[in-house]
Amino acid sequence: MKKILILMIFSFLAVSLMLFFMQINSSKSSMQSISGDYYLTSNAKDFNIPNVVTSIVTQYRGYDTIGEITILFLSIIGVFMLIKTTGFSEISKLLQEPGTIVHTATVILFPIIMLFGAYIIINGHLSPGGGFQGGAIIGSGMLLLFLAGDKKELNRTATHIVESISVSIILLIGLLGIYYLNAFFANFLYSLGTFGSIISGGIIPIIYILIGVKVTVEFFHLSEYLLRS
Amino acid sequence: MALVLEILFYLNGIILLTGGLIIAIISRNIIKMIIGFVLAHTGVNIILVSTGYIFNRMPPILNKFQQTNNPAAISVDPVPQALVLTSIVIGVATTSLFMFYALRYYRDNGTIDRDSMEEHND
Amino acid sequence: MINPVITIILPLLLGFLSPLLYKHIKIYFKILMISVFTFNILELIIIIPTVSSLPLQIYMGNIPAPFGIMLTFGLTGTIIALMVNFIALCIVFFKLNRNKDCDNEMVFYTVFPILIAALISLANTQDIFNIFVFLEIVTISVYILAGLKKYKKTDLSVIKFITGTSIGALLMLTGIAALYALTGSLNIIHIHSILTGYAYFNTYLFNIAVFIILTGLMVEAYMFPFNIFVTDIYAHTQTINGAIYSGLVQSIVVFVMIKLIKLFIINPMFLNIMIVIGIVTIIFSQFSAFTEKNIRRMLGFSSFAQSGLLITIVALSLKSGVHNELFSLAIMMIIIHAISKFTMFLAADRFIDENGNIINKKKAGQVSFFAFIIATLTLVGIPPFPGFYIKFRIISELLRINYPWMAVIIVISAFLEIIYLLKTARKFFVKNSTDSNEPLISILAAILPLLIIFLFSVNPAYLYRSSSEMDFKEETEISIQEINETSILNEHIEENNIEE
Amino acid sequence: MLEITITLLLTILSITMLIYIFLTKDIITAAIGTALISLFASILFLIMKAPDVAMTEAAIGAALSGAIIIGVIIRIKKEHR
Repeated sequence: MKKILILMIFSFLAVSLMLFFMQINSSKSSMQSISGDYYLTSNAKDFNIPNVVTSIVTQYRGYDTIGEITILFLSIIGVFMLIKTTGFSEISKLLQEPGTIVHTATVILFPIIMLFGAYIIINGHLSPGGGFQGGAIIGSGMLLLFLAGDKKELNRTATHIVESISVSIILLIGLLGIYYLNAFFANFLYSLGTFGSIISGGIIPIIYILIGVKVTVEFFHLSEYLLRS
Repeated sequence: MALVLEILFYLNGIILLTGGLIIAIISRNIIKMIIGFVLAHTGVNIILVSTGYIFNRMPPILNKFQQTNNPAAISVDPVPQALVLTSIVIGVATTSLFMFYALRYYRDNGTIDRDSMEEHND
Repeated sequence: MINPVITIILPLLLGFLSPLLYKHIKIYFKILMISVFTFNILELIIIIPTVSSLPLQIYMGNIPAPFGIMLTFGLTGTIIALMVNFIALCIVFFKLNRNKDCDNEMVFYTVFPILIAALISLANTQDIFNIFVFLEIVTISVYILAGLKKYKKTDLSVIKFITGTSIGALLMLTGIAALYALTGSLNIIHIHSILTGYAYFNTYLFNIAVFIILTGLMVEAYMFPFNIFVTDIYAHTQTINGAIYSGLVQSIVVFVMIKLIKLFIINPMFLNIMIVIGIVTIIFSQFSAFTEKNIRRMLGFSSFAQSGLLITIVALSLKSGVHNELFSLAIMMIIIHAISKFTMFLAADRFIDENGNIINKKKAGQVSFFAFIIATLTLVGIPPFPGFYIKFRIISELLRINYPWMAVIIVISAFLEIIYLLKTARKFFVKNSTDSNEPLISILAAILPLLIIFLFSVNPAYLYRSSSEMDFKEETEISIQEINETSILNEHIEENNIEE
Repeated sequence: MLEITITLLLTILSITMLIYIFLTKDIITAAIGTALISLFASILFLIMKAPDVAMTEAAIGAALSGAIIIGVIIRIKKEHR
C-alpha cells in the first residue's frame, strides 16, 4: 500500500516535471542563452583554443573547477578517515589470484591505457577530453593493475606530496593572476602559441595537466583503499 | 522532428530521476538506496545537458574559421556541458563517501538493511 | 588594500597543504591556522570602510560581469564573512588543547579550513551554480567532520544526513537547469535584472524553478518537512559539530536563502508558501525543543526555529511591499544568533556526554557556565543584551506593517525558548560546583564571543546604524548598473527586443 | 531519423534496466545495471552533441562509480560469510 502511494506520488511528480520542462523548452526561444552565446563568440579572441567547453571549465568558470577539485580532495580525505577508523589490513582478502588471461591482458593493455589517458589530458584544449576524463581513465588503468595481482606496497607519502603540490600549484597560478592582471585565475599567458597547437591557450593546458595529475592520484588512492583496506 | 528528439531527451532524464528516487526511497537495502541516488543523478545530468541542446547544431569544438564567423549560430550551448562536467565529479565524490560510510556501518553492526538498522540501534 | 579573494584562497591552500605539513609540524601548523584566520579578520575589517560606500565587485578570471563568476563584497557579505572567520578562530582556540577529541586530528585540520573558505565564498558569491558547488563542499565537509569520532549511532545519523542532502542537491541541480534554460544566465543579479526588466517574462515558470532550488536549500537549513530525517546529526556526533553546524553552516545557508527569496520570488503565491513553511517550522521546532531531553538536539531545534523565523519575516516584508527594515534586521539576527548559539554549544561541550545528557562527575568551570548563561539571555532577548534590541525592532516593524499575529508568534516562541534554555542552565547550576580546572586557551574561546556581545549591548546605536546601512537592495542596484554598462549585454538585449 | 531511433532505443533500454534494478534482489546485478545505464547515458550525451560530457560519464560515471559500488558490495559479501 505504501509502495503504491509512493509510486503514484512520484509518477505525478514525473508528469509535472515533464510538463514544466516542456513549457520551458517552448518559451526558451524568446531569450536564447545569453552567456552561451557570449562564450562562443568571445572564445576566439580571449583564449584562442578550439574546445569551448574546456575554456569554460578552466577559465570562464574556473572558480567552479577549483571547488570541484576541492570536493574530490575532500572525498578522498573522508574515505581515508573512514578506512582508518575501521581497521586497516595491508594485504587484501578481496582479490583472488588472477588467472593467466587477466595477467596477460593487463601486461598488454596497461601501457596503452596510460598512453591514451595522457593523450586525453594533454589534448584537453584541442579535442574532447581533459584532466578529469584522462585522470579517470588512468585511474581505472591502475585498478586493472591491482586486479592483475600487483601486491607492492604503495608509497603513501609520495602520492600525498604529488596530490597536495599539484593543487597548490593550481592555486598559486591563480594568485599569479592577481599579481599580473588583478583578478584571481586570470589568464596571464594568453598570447602564447598559435591556434590548434599543444602550446596555446595560455595557462589552460597547464591547469588541465595539473588537474589530470591530481585526479589520477586521487582515483588511484580510491581504488587502492577499495581493494586493499 | 526536433521536438520529438527533445521530448525523448527530457523523458529519459526525468524517468531516470524519478525512478532513481523511487528506488532510493522504497528499497530497504542501503546499497540499493545509493544506487538509486546514482541513477537519479544521471537523470539530472541528462536534463541539464538537454536544456542546452539545439537541433542540427555542432558540438562546441570549433575551428578558427567557425569561431570567427558567428559561432553562436552553428554550435549547441556549451554552458550546460561545462556544468555537467562539474556535477558528474561531485556525484562520484558523494557516492564514494556514502559507500564507505555504509561499509563502516556494516563492519560495526553487521547489517545493511535499513529497517533492521533502526531496530538495531534502538 | 589587498584583494579580498585572498581571504578565501589562504584557508583553501592551508587545507590542501595539511596532509603534507600537519604530521611534521603539528603545533606550528595550528599557529599558522590561527594567523591565517587573524589575517582574514584584519583584512575584512580594513575593507569595511571601502565597501560600505560602494560594494566591491570581484570578477574571477578577469571575465566581465554576468558571464564569469562574480563575488560581491558588499557590507552585508563582508560582515557575514567577518563573523565566519571570527567563529572559526574561536573554534581553533577551543580545539587547541583537546587533541583526544577525534580519532584522526589531521583530517579535522584539513577539512575545517576548507569548510571556512567555502562558507566565506558562499556568503559573497553571485553565481547560482557556484552556490551549488560550494554548498556541496560544505555538506561533504560536514559528512567528514561528523564521522570523525565514532559513537554508537554516529554512522546511522550520517547516512540519514547524506540521504537528505543528496535529495536536496538533486533538487537544486534540477532547479538550476530550469533557471538556466529560462534566463540563459547564471548570475543572480543579472537574472534579477532580466526578471524585472522584461514585461513578457513568464514569472510563474521562473518562480517554480526558484522554488525547486529553495526546496533543495531548505534541506540544508532544516525547514520543517525535512528536519525529521536529518536532525540526528546534532544528537549523535561531537558537540563541536553542533557549534560548526548551527553557528556557521546553517546561518550561511539561511543567508543565501533569504537573498534568493528577496531577489527572485515575485509571485505572491510562493511568498505565501514560504510564510506557511516558516511558521510551521517555528511551531514544530519550538515544541520539539521543549520536549527534547538530549541537549544537543534541543539546541539544534532552537536553531531551526530561528531559521524559520528569518524566512517568515523576510517573506512578510516582501509581501507587505512597504519600505521596511525587516531584511537588514534579519541579517543582524543571523549574526547575533550565530555567535550566541555557537558559544552555547562550545560551553555545553564541557557539561554533556555522548548522549547529550548533563554529566555529574566532570565538573565544569565557571567561565563556560557564565558564557552559556549570557549567550542564552542574548538569544532569547533579555533587555541589556543585543538580542532584545533586534527582537524589539522586529516586533515594532511587524506591528507597523500590520502583521500583529506574527509578533504574537515571535513573543510566544521567545517565552518557550526562555523556559527550556534556562531550565537547562539551572541543571548545570544545581549539579556542578565551581572548579578552576579550565585551561586558559579555551577560556579565550568562550570570552571572545562574549566581548562581541557586550560590544553590541553597550552601544546599540552602532547596531542600528549598521543595520540601516545594510540594505541589500542598494548593493544589488549598483551591481546591476555595472553589469548594464558592459556593452555586449546591451547589444544582446536590444537584439532580443527587436525580435520580440 | 537515425538519432531518433537510437534515442528511442536507449530510452527503452534504460527504462527496462531501471525496472530490472527496481525488482531485483541481487544488489550486484543492480550495480552492474547502474553502470550500464551510465553507459547508455554517455551514448545519449554523444547524440546531444556533448562529447566532453560523454567521455566523462563513460570514464567516471560508468567505470569508476561502478567499480566503487561493486567493490564495496563484494567486500560486504565476503565479510558476511
